[in-house]
Amino acid sequence: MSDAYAHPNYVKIWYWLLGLLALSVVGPMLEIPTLTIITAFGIAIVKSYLVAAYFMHLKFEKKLIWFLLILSICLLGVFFFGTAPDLMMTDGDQWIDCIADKSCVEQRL
Amino acid sequence: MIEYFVQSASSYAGDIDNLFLLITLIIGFWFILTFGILVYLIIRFRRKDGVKAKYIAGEKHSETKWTHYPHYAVIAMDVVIIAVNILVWVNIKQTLPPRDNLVRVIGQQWSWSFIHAGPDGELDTKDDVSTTNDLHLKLGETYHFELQSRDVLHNFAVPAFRLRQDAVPGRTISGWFKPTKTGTFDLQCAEMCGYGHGIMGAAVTVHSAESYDTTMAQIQNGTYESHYQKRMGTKTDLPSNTSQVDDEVSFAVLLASIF
Amino acid sequence: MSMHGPIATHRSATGVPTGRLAVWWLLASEIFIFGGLVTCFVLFKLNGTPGFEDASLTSVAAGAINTFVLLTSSLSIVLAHAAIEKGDRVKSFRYIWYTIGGGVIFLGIKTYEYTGKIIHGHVITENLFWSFYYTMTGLHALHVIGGMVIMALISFDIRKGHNYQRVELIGIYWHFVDLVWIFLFPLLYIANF
Amino acid sequence: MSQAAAAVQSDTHAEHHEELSFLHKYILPVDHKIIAMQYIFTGMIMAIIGGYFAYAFRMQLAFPGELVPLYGLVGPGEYNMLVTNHGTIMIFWVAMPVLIAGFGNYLIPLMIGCDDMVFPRLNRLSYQIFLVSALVLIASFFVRGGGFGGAWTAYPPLSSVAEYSLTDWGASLWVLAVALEFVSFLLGGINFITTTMNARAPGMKMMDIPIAVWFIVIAVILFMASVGPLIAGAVMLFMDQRLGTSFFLPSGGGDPLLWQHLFWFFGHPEVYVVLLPTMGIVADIITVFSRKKLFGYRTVLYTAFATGGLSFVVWAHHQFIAGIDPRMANVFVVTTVLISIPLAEMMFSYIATLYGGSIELKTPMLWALSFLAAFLIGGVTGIYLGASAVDVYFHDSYFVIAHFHYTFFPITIIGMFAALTFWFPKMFGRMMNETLGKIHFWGTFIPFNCIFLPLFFLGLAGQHRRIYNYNHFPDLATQELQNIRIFATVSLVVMLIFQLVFIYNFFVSMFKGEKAPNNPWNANTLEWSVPSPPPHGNFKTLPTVYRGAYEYSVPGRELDYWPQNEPSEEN
Repeated sequence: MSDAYAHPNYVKIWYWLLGLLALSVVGPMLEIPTLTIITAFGIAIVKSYLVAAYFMHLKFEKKLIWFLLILSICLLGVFFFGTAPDLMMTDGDQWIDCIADKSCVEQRL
Repeated sequence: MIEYFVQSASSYAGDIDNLFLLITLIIGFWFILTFGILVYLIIRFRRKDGVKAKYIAGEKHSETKWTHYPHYAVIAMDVVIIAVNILVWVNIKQTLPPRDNLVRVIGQQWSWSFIHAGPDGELDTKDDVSTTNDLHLKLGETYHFELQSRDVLHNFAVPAFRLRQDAVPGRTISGWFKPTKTGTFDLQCAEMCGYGHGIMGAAVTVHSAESYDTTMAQIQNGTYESHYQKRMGTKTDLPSNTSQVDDEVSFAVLLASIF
Repeated sequence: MSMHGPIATHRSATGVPTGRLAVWWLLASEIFIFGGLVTCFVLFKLNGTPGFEDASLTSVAAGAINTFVLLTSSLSIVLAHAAIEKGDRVKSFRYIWYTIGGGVIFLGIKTYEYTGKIIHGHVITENLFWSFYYTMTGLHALHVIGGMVIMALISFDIRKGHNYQRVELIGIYWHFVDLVWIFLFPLLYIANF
Repeated sequence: MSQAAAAVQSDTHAEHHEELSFLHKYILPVDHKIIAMQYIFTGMIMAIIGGYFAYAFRMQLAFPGELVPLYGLVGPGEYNMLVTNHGTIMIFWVAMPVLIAGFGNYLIPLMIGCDDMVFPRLNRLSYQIFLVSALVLIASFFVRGGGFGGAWTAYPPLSSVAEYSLTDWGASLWVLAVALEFVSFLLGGINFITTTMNARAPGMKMMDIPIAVWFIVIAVILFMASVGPLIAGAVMLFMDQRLGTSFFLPSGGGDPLLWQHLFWFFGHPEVYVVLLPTMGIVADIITVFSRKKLFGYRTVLYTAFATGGLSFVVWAHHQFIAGIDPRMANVFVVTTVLISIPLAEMMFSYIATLYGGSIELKTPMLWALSFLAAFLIGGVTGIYLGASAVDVYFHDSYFVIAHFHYTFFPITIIGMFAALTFWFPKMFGRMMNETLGKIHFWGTFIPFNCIFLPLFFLGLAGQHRRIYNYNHFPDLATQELQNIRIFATVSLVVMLIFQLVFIYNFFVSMFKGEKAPNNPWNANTLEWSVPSPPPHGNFKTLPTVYRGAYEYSVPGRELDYWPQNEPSEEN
């Protein structure tokens, strides 16, 4: 069951990953919020691409697998955008803890 | 069709009933058509000796049109339903008309508290009137409600108003209704809320202006007799046990009660 | 490779070997499990839920070292795979155990972090951020432990000389665990805006 | 793979291994057929428990406060526990194991022409996890405080705080059982998908796969793609219960609506997860008994894809009035009503299949046709609930109950009987008794309608769900409505009694029935080309496939069927 593809130079990919890791740690130290988001998550995406494409051999894998993974992430996006309008509207300030509030405990059967 | 079972006592009850009727007509048509064809085909094409079934792949246009054309008609009717539905929905849930009065509804395990805004029309002022399990409303006024829950999810449901809204702990949900008929109606909790969910009811009484004022005065001077208690008192021994249910309920009566 | 198991296992109508296809499906479902948690976390964070500013209390250094450890262990498991494809059992065995060693270091640092946080009173019930912190890293750590156990089993298997393809499969899984960490790291450690 | 399994299975397929001990054949099997039986029998036992629960709470509704024969007194807490676990059991422990895991296991390897699932031992493991989950659920009924009573949707905070639900461990065990069950089906699902993708018989192209297999696989993919967030949610809920976190508690910054989204993001595709296998099974049955090629194989398949895809964007229609943003509701109305389009097309194709056929009303065909008729009612009444404005009135009313029982009952019970009666000869090598089968059919189908049609009218009357005694609601405590309730309950009892006919028929036919030939229904698919019951390893020589699954009544052929593995004559 040996697949005929040449192994990429894994150590080189690893150097790239370490470099990106260093960048993502250094980026936030500049304390620019936008830059933090870009370095933190942009680099996470680049890193994950490198790992997926080379270490996981996705680059040499059938398109089917790409389709599968991208579809999963798209569905998560659907979930995010369907849920976001509701969770972003929380008030939270009208809350009374019923267990602490004796008057409504007495109402119980 | 819904009015036959439940009175319609709010301004938008009619809209919902009409939408229900529209959908009934549309899907009734489809249901009878499809069901009729299904039954017809089963009877028409029962196995007969020597008759071989046709070979139809259902891939050519001349064949698929028999499923595609009805299918386009389904799409057209879907669009009608969606359009009418959104009109009604925007009216009853999405927009709040200017209010005449305000009431806060608080659900908790397992009772309802109502805070009526009083003459000044504002909550959290001195003239607020609080009641438990008794909601009093003035005929023809547009009410806004602030719905809250103290513990778990509840649902503020008044079938006669065609009104249902979940009460979610941690948030205040606003909505509106406008009673158009006097009388006393059931208020239910229509969301599972634990052990006592089955008894979590209340009474909604819609008053004329004078009767409303007398009731409010009674509540404030302590001479008020709960409408909810009164209603429950007269109903406690309804078909609560089998002895009360007529033993000779005939099949015909049962059927008649359905239709 | 010796043929055992049903014939079905050795068919490959898609062109992807069955084991690898199954691992990809497993990972697709894992994406939803971790993705669900991450989505909830992001929703609460964007909503400005109180407590999420505690992200600044997590130790970036510890997180960065852990990222480094996991990236390196990913390298060693992929090298183990490359070695076994050349038939070098001994080298592959050694690389697999380097990877397990990486997992041990990772868990060690994790334990150190947890201890420090709990001593400072940041327990799981303190607020929503810490609930998510412990849930997400805990679930991730469970995956690390599971991966290490399976890897150990496989390492003895290949030393005996069978099931070589499993090195690749556990490798893909391990990289996925690494990938999850790559996203948890900025979420829980860096992005304290 | 262990040495033992390797030794057992490495030899060629011509020789079979009859020497397997009882323990390895029936208790710890790797054979997909035995595992399928395990799923089906476990599912049927759970169905009996679920039916018993339904009996108990329906009796309470019809005769409130009376002792229920064979059960006892149903109090409010117990009533909640009964409805909650009735729902949970019927969906997660009956529909899923019987339709997907049971028939999926049985049919997939046989229908695609291979000797077993690709991972037989993973298959066994997923059944074992499933069994544990069932035991955990049953155990939850007996802990202090009783079983969980917060509805099968388990909305927090009721489900997450013991002080609210009053079922401390009942709720936790419930969540645990559901989570275990999900894990079991995830593992099983991976097995199903890879088997179908990779292990098809040579010559079997994508469009030659029987619809039943296609639909089971699509269902499993839907399940795998939707269940992940809910597994995460179950972990969060469990931590809320046991560790006191507040993912879903507003007091700690959490949000109860988050669970609703997580739940329904899974819960709605779940409807199609159980629907599609039955749809597939029905497609196979109606083609066999009308001797017709399936009308528009590709169309049917694409409508299933469309339904599956759309099912991911409709979930919030369960929450129209749950406090979600009203503007979002409009989006979900559009998607929800649109889902009627592929389903209508699928339905039309099934009905068109009957046209020009030679319909033989054997018991499986009766079940399949009654599925179409009953599901039609379930489908069209869904339009009411998908329209948000009408849902304002019907949410959590008996209309909803009637609607989803008109979908789930046909899917689960009718689909199960259709499949069981159809494949019974293959499974046990004996024919079922037709007369008893028909008595059972009419004795189930007529009372089924008598139970659930009246509930539509109760819903119209504004009767809300999960209430143990309607006397507390004066508008609902009228004699007329009570008569309807009694009528539904009596119908239920009649239906349950008729199930005894099935149980008798099932077990007597299993041992004493007429011996079944290989292909009693003259069907095309590969499972009918092997002996009944199929031996371990299924096929003597693994088949090659030459044509699609539905080549019935091909012009110019003497026989009106043409098995998939029969080489064409012209070569």
